[in-house]
Amino acid sequence: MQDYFLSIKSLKVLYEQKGETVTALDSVNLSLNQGKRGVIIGPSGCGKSTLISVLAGLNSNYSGEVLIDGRPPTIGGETAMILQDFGLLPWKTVWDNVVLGLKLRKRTTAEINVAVATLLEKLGLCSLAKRYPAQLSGGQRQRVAIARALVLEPRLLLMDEPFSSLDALTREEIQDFLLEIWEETRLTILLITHNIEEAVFLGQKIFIMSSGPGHIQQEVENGLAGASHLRGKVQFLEMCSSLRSFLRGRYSDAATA
Amino acid sequence: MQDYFLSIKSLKVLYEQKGETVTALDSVNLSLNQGKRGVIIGPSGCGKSTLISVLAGLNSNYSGEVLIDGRPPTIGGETAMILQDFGLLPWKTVWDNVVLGLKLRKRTTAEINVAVATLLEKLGLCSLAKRYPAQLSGGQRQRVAIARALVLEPRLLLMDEPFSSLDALTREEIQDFLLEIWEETRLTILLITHNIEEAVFLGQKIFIMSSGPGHIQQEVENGLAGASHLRGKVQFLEMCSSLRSFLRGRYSDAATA
Amino acid sequence: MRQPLKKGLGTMSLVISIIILLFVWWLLALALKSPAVPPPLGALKSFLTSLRGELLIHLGISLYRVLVSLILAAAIGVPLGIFLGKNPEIDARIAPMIYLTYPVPKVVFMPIFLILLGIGDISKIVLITLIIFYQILVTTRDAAKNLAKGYISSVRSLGACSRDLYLHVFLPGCLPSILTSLRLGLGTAMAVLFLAETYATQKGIGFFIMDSLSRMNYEEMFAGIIAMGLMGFILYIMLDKMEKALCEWVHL
Amino acid sequence: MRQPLKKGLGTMSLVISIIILLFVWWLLALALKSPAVPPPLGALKSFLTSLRGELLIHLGISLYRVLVSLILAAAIGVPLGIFLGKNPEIDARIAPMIYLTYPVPKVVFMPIFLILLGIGDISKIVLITLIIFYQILVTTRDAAKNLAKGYISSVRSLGACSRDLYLHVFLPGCLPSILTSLRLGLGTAMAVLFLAETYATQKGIGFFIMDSLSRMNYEEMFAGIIAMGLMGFILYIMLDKMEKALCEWVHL
Amino acid sequence: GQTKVTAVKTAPEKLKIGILPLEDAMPAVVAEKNGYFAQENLDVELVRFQSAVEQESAIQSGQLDGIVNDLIVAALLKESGQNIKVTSIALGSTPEEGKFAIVAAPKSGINTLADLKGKKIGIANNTIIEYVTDGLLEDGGIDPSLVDKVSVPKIPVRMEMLFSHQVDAIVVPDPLLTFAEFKGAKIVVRDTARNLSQSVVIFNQKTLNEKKGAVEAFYRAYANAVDDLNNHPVDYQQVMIDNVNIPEQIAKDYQIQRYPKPQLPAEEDVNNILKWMTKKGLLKTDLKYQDLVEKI
Ligand SMILES: Nc1ncnc2c1ncn2[C@@H]1O[C@H](COP(=O)(O)OP(=O)(O)OP(=O)(O)O)[C@@H](O)[C@H]1O
Ligand SMILES: Nc1ncnc2c1ncn2[C@@H]1O[C@H](COP(=O)(O)OP(=O)(O)OP(=O)(O)O)[C@@H](O)[C@H]1O
Ligand SMILES: [Mg+2]
Ligand SMILES: [Mg+2]
Repeated sequence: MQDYFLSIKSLKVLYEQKGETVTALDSVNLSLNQGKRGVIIGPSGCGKSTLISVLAGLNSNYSGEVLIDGRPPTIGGETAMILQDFGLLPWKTVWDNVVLGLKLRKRTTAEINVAVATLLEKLGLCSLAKRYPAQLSGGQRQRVAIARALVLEPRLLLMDEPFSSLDALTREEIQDFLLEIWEETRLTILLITHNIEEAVFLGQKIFIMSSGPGHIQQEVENGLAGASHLRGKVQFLEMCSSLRSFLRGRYSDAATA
Repeated sequence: MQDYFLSIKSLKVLYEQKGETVTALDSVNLSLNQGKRGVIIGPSGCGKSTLISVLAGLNSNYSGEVLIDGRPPTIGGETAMILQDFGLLPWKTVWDNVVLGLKLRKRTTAEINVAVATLLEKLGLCSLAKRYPAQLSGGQRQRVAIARALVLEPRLLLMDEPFSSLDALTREEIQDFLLEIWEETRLTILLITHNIEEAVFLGQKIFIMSSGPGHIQQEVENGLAGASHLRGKVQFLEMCSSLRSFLRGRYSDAATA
Repeated sequence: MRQPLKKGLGTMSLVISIIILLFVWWLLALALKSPAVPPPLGALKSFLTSLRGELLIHLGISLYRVLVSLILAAAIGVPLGIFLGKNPEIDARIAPMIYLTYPVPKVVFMPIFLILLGIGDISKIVLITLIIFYQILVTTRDAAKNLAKGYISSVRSLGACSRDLYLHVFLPGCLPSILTSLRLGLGTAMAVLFLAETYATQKGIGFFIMDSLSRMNYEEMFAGIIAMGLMGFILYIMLDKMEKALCEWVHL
Repeated sequence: MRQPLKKGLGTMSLVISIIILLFVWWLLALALKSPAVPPPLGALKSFLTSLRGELLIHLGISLYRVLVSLILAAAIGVPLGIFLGKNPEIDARIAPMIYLTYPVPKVVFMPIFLILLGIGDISKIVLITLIIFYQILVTTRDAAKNLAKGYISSVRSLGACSRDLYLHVFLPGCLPSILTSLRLGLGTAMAVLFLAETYATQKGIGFFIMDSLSRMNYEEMFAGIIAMGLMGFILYIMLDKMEKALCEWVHL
Repeated sequence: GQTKVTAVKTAPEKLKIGILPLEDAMPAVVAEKNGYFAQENLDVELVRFQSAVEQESAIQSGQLDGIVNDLIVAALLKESGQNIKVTSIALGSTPEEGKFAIVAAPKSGINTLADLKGKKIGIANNTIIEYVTDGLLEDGGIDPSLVDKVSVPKIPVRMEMLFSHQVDAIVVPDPLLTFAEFKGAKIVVRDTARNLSQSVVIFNQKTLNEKKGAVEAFYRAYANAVDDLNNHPVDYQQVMIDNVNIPEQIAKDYQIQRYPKPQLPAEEDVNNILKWMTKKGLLKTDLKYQDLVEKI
């Protein structure tokens, strides 16, 4: 048996509130090697964000086994995450929001300034550094959240629909940028998306989650991932449409069940 | 000269804050006939949300002429909108959030109950009626926001990236549902999206906005809109890719400029 | 992370708190050796004796005065506070008035109250009301001011008029802060009982304590303090329960 | 919608407020015809005369006492309040202690303070501090409790330890409420001056007012009240300015 | 004693009298308790206050017809523009009545007035307490400016400060004076030599003008009560404990003092007070004995 960097076994997560119990995840099994890029797709409400929050150590109220590099998830550390609602602090400017993680890690100011400036530049946020989140457009906020996670140079990067508010072109640019970073640092990435093209472009392994109490229904090894030149080519589109049909089939299954 | 339902002439919007002035929109001209579906696409931060908020009457700090059915925009009334950040009230349950608009319009309880229950059913939210927004997944929240706007049966529906957090299939279902409603009521719709397929599928008129201080750079009449059977067909894909190239071209123009 | 508090925890921590307070008190009494700080045992005995006597009546009357004042102050302070928070231009005009009058000790207005309202319960209630009114007003105003603008535009876009905004946005949105101000107001109201109940009354826990003090019957005075503490405590618990019920959404 | 308030508006509404207050006062004085409510003109004259006298010294000393108390109370109340708001389990244990002791009128502890701290400034400052401490504590605690959980998890995921959370989430997130509690505390502190400065001192605006009252020199007393109102007003304006500077993000 | 019953039974006239929980209120309390007011067809409401400030506010606001307080308060009220008159002494027709004293802390080593020089002495500013203090010091040949007067208005607090040695001496009236002695404090000097302190009954001029008959009737009832108190003091021990602030430890043994029949204060005593007040700057107008008193 292989030692996975990320290994989840029979994970079950319940939300309990005044009597009512919601089963968000049930018997989730998932594993990912170090330095791989995994993508999760699945219907709305199936528990993707819940899964990410468990991995990030934000939700420790689960049963089952969750191991990151052999240890149960802890908050902070070498994991960075992008929350679905961005999680920017309204009382900090863009710059301060992005800088925060490095400051907490006690980096020197010089180091911080260089790293952050470069990243903001890359994400087209330079001119916005002094604004507060409330003064940004939706996509700008999302990019700040991306910057905030990337600047940490984490070993594990958890991203919850990180590009959902970006226009197609900016989205592709940032996807490319993410790949660049991955090439450089070979970090492990787990990304949630609703965009099938994105899944195919980024995910070396694609996990398809079922609706209802979510579990991993299908795991797809994807050889096309990361190949910029294939984008929009027949091979690529075929992979997308096969994924789409799978999802559609699963859906109608659920409908008849 | 024609009388448009929606008519914007040389609209300019500035955000002013402690000295700094941000020009969000400059010389925007846009018009849409009654009962038509318009879609706006454009790069992140180009001013799409700003435009919608002006039309919704939320931002009256603009110069230029904005007319809806001949009158300047007022808040409420026969316009409904879906905000980019959903704008759900955290202290109201899903049910109460959706019901609110009708209550404010003094509909009878019986009327309200029927309308809301049907809509929640359609959007797959029935079982969530008693939950608070904080207890929902991102996509579920977005659907609540959609329900809240649709239940009002407005004459003008303004939607700011309304389907961005939905998985591909749910998204298509709700797109279809929106078309159904449109067929029935022939309301006027103006929708912002980053998804080019969505733009082509929904938009009878597609407005492409420039980056920077945004203005309408291109208006595309789209004969393919609303044809479910064409989705994924060659014609459809060609339209998408021509739009994409246009956007890309415009981008590289900007880069060389 | 947040686990539901066990059922018994409430009572247990109450008991522990009381024990700690009594212990500190006992230490103080030992250390100071002053009649002004009687040992807790004597005070407790006196408390029990008084309970059989008129203490309950005193408590009841004070409770009535405090509650009426609190309700009155909230009934005026909350809508006015929301109104000012909602309309910063008007607030900018009214604020100086508030800021000029709030710090003035209300005792100096006593003659005015007495002339206008007589020496009965009404003047007492108005005095207490006035003092806590400011606290509720300022807290509610600040909360309304700081309410995220997004909620307001969201509900306005649904066609809400001004009244609807109060009802569906400002009131529920400020409710947590309003409850905070009620907590503060409650404490203040009880603390100013000693002002309001020193004239033209022989009833009320404030009278009881100040009367014991002036007779230098410190054990009885501390019996009154115990009673006051317990009464306040029960009211606080009720406010906490109210918050749990009304602000469910905060605790998700 | 929200337009920047014009520069002069502040001063103008101050002037208008003062005129309205004086007018109401004048009406009251006319209607009540009681020596306890002198007409504003006499009080103003007395105010001007007193200003040339020792009034400024009284104000200065009170200002010192109020500010020291406010800073002390905030220095203890804010961290403790955040700590309790952040840790609901501990709060559940401590809350009974707060709820039991808050409503007890602090005047009854005056003898204890005097015994422990002497008759100097310290006992006065401690008395004021104690009273406003509760207000700051409860407000801050409630604000910390109601802070959106999302911010906390977001910053924890960046690797924040407990101390970082205080600094980057709780403190800035609760700052608007803390400033509210400082406003309340300021008002309360000034209002209890008349308690704290009635014993063992010949200085302070509280002394000035209560001394005038005991001499039934009502014009002088109202001169003191005017001074107190103005002093409070200036402090409030400073708090407002502070808020503008510190909580920029709220006003976007 | 039985008094004449008015021929025509009209609605009883109302009088509101503000009292403090002090010895000087006893005759009024007893008159109420024994039904003497009712016999006079009077409806007297004794409004109880715990501190003089509120009592003064109440008479100024016209809520009261009269109060029982001291001459300094009477003069201050008059000075402030309140039209009142002192109509009788409640306590203090002789120096023996209404006892005050300078009390030194136990083990303070203060035995005589001379020992007080430079020492802290707890008083209440601008009140009868300060007047008595100055009077006692001057009579003992000590310049009042040589002692360090510390104002502590609340008597219980003043007492506590004495016993916790925050001050070296205090000035208090009876019964707390007896209580302080009981607890080991040393009496330095009593005001039994010269008549410094008088409690008086003060009426609003308006009441005196409009309800002259009622005030006369009040005094008839009052005089009856004084007789009762002086003749059977023991019978009223419990009434006193209930209505006067007396520490429990001495309550049982504390003797009810003699009360004077209604009479006006002596002109000399009043003038002394007015002179002192003028010197202290408490009086700006030239108040005369005649302005202040009215014989019923
Ligand atoms: N605090 C909560 N209390 C109760 N139920 C919750 C809570 N948070 C989430 N849920 C429910 O748990 C399920 C999984 O939620 P989760 O946010 O993980 O979904 P998701 O896969 O991220 O969906 P989306 O794609 O819409 O973001 C949903 O059905 C949601 O309603
Ligand atoms: N309150 C504000 N103060 C200052 N600038 C603002 C404010 N709100 C928006 N902006 C700026 O105005 C521009 C237009 O914003 P808008 O939200 O309309 O963009 P958008 O087209 O909706 O972008 P997105 O697709 O990212 O949502 C952006 O550059 C943004 O930074
Ligand atoms: Mg999610
Ligand atoms: Mg937008």
